[in-house]
Amino acid sequence: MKIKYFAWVKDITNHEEENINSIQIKNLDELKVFIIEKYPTLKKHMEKKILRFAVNQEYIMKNITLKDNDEIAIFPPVSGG
Amino acid sequence: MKIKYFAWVKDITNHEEENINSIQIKNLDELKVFIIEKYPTLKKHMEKKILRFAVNQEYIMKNITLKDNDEIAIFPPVSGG
Amino acid sequence: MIKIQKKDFNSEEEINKIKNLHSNVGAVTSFIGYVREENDYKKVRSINLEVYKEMAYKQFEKIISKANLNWKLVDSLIIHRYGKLNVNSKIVLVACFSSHRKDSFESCNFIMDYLKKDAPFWKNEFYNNKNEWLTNSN
Amino acid sequence: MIKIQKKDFNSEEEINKIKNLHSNVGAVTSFIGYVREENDYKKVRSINLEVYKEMAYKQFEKIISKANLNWKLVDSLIIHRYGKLNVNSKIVLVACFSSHRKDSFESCNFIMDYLKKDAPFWKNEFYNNKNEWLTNSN
Repeated sequence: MKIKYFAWVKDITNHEEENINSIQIKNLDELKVFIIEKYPTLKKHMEKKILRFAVNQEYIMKNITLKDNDEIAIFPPVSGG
Repeated sequence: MKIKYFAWVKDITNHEEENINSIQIKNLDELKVFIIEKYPTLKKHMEKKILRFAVNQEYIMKNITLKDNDEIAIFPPVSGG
Repeated sequence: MIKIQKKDFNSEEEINKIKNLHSNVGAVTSFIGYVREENDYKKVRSINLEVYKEMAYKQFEKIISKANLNWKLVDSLIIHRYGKLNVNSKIVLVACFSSHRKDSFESCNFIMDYLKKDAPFWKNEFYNNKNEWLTNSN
Repeated sequence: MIKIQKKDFNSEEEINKIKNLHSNVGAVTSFIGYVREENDYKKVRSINLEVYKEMAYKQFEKIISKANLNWKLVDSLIIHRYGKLNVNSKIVLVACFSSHRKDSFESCNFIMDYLKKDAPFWKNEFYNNKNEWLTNSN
């Protein structure tokens, strides 16, 4: 699956996007655990529920199953307009 | 005093404006009586309270004293915008 | 700024002229009114918009003062046309300039409410073979 | 119509392009957002506006559909810029086209509400000697 990062989340990961393929990541909660392990700085933001998640360009608030070709985005609250 | 007419009121009076100088017209109510006598067609509109009055470019709802140099406008409900 | 004019206007240019004066403007809400092709199931060809100009200026100034009492406005603009206007022509532009969105939205709506109700303009609609004054009552 | 672009836009031209398609449009309410010079008591020089483009298109389409369910709209337009924007630059234009005023006003406000809350754009403000990501919380 393709993971995209935006704004200061991208500054932390140092990647705009990356492909993650692990048979251990079957849903969004498992992806979050994986991300925190890879980028420990994101842990406190994840815990404070500051981060937003989108799967295939739709906001996702709860845990959902992820498929291989899904595009998951992780970003801070938006500030457009 | 100067009297101005707009929209279909002007079509009835056939004047855009006229000067009326009568010592008998000391307030707006007396002017209305004078106007109805001069233009009987306006009577029914006056009675139905369809007409609007402005004195010196301000809407006037009640009877007020008129002075020689006042500008009085008589017109139907507006439809701008 | 208040303009009562026969000629058309370019809303981008008119808004820019005012925006360029103020670096603290973050929000501009504007309303443009047009002559519609159909009104009350009748096909309109054009309108003639009559105005009581001196009173319109005075009333527009008053309503802008009222808007400034109720909202934090940096600036405001009313352009109202009069005379013969064909279908699809612009009739009016109201634009409200503020730091934040809410003030510009609410004040623009407020000014339009007033304008529709009290601004001394009268529409004479021309159809194929007749014309008719529009009024709220009557 | 939805446009997500780096370049500036001319609101008169963009609105005319859509207005010209519809003779039943009597009302256009539009909102323009600008980069302000001062934010939170800090002097802003420019912003860099980052976007998640594919998601922004999808979300804008969704909100326009929602607006169409709630109001009688003839057409609508969202233009949102991204990239480096200096102070006083336009950021966004939302314009709602309808026969009557109320529909255009309320839907324009509704779309802006949504856009501020959910559209995937992030502002990085540049001051004299540092820069800072803006977020609602954090």
